[in-house]
Amino acid sequence: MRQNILFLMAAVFTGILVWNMNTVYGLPQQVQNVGAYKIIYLHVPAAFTAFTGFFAAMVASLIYLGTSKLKYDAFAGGVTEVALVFATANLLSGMIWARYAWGIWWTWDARLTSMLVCVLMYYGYVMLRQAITEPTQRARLSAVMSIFGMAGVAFVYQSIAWYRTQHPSPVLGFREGGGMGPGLEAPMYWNFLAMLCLAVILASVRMRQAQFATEIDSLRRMAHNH
Amino acid sequence: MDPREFQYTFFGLLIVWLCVAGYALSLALRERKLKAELERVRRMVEKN
Amino acid sequence: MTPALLVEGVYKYFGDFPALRNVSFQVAPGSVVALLGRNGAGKTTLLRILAGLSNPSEGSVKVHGVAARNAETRRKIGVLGHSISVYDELSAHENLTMFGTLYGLPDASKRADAMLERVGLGRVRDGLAREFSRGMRQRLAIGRAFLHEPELLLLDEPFTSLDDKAIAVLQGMLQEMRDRGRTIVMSTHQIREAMELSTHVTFIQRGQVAYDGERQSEMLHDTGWLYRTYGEQ
Amino acid sequence: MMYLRQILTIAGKDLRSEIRTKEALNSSVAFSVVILILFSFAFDQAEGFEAFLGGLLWLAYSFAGALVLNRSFARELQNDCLDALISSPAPPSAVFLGKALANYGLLLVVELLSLGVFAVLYDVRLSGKLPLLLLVSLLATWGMTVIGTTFSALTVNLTMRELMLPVLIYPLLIPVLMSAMVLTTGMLTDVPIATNMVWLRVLVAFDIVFTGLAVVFIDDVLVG
Repeated sequence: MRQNILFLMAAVFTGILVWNMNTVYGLPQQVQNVGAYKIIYLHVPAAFTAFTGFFAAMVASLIYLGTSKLKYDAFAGGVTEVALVFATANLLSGMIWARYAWGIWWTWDARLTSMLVCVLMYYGYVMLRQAITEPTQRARLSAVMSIFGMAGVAFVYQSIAWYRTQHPSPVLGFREGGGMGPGLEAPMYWNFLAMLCLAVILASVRMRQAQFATEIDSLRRMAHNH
Repeated sequence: MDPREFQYTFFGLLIVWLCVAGYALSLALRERKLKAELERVRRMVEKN
Repeated sequence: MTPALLVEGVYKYFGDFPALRNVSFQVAPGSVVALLGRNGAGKTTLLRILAGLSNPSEGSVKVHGVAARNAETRRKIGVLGHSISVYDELSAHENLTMFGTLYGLPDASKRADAMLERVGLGRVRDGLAREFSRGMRQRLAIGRAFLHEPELLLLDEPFTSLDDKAIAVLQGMLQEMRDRGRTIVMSTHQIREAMELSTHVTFIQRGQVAYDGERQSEMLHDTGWLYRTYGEQ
Repeated sequence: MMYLRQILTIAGKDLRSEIRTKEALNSSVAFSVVILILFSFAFDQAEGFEAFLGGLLWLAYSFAGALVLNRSFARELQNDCLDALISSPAPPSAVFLGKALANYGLLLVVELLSLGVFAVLYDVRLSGKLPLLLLVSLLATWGMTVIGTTFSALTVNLTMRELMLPVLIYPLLIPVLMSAMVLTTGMLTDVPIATNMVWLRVLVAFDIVFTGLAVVFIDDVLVG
């Protein structure tokens, strides 16, 4: 039953995303002489979703260390994995746009590099989780790793920004000097919202699987001990 | 519309969908594997 | 009188699996407790919690009225586990001096020398632990656990892998501890050796306390009696 | 006072056993020299080569450093010595800081030796630049040590320990290594330090933040 509700919700949010794409399709071809800019309608929401996820995972990890309740660990693990998917999507779509606009697949630009470092770091987190079999130990160690990771992301972002940047300067209106033009930003925020909901659903599916895995582990221990 | 621009936009957007779909697929596969495993371990415990 | 060890409602989960379920018992100062149970019953898990190596998921452990993870408490506890827990690359004397300093002993070096004499390693005090025979390493480990004269001694399967000389040393030291009114908790398979020393028995089955009380005379002669009387069928 | 003595005791015993075996030191120094030699094939020592020097040096340091850091908590695995340390009155943070201090010393020795090789192989004149280089090395190496020791503790019980550690620490070390590289290159090419002050600040901030985090969370890592 719960599973069906999840699937239904996933379908609804995917629908909203698709419908938004329809709106995006109707927008002008170029903005401020930048072509293929429509990629950012998924590119930027994916980045937002990823960072929201990494941040939420850190908060959940802190709560886990405070309460020792495994559900917070399952949340942190699931959300990080999903955020990693969106971070990867962000990187790949960004690369395609870079190929169009700059003629190169990759450039060592601040945000690109930070995102890449982020992906590598949280990939390490996922690897760490897979390497530990005992659920409580896994929860404890990966929670610490998640907190270190978030602090690391802050440092990496700031220092790479000082080092070099080539990224399109502030695009969105909430930053000084940004602003794409009337009616152009709203679909992006709607996409962000829909994508975030989709991420929550994916993460909750993953959390349910974490429960299965814990159950399997405890059954194994039971079989082993008696 | 410039066909090159259309192509890049198309693939740029598509890749995001592919990532999400790929992950959803891997989730579904893992779900099946876990359920089978759970069933197997449950039976093993019952036998003991 | 405050009990030497007070365990209240301790649960320990590994994931969903309860390794310990509502374990409660207390140990009066000066008693020697044999912690019995089958493999995987939770003896090692319990001892690790008592030693402060692991936190209980629920419940509390108090040593002379103070929490187990408190630094003062750990000063009073001596631990001897499965492994010897001494450094191979340090000499016997360096090993004991190092642990003595960690425990804040005022004259760690002298105490280390005295202890080495006591366990029969005085003549090889500057030999590296790596070069020692198995039995010598075990005696060094015993020396480490007793160095700071703990008020509560936790032993996990102490007799299992020791050679004769180490067993003699250990039994002598345990005897002395008991005479001085110190408390000892040991988990063991060697029921007969444990029974001779112990005053109390705590029997753990599937993470729960199945028997907790004084040693009864039946236990001394018939090793299976405890399992038959209090164990699950 | 007691706390400080415990830290020094643990650092002392780590250094002593390392000096007796020289396992980590030997392999680490040899590795760093090999890397420095390999780099000389990778880069043509022609004009503009100076721009790579700082990066080269710190890459060698960080690769060699991982070997030292890997051994740190792994040393405790033999005979389950970690249990004896944790059950002693020394708080986990003292155990951590003691081991970090020992690693710090070892890393600095490895760096010093590789620096000599580096200066000879690449004809780098260090006179007059040493104080600043020392400052940068001290700050950046402490950052490497804190992260490395924490993750050495984090991965100590894993079977894939040796493989996991580099994967986990290098992404986190990027700010440290980048700052150290910029500063070192700037120094070797006579850029005034005032232009690179921001990187010195990154190093100091990194050291403070991660030392704090490590001391706070090491209890959760070491005590199950």
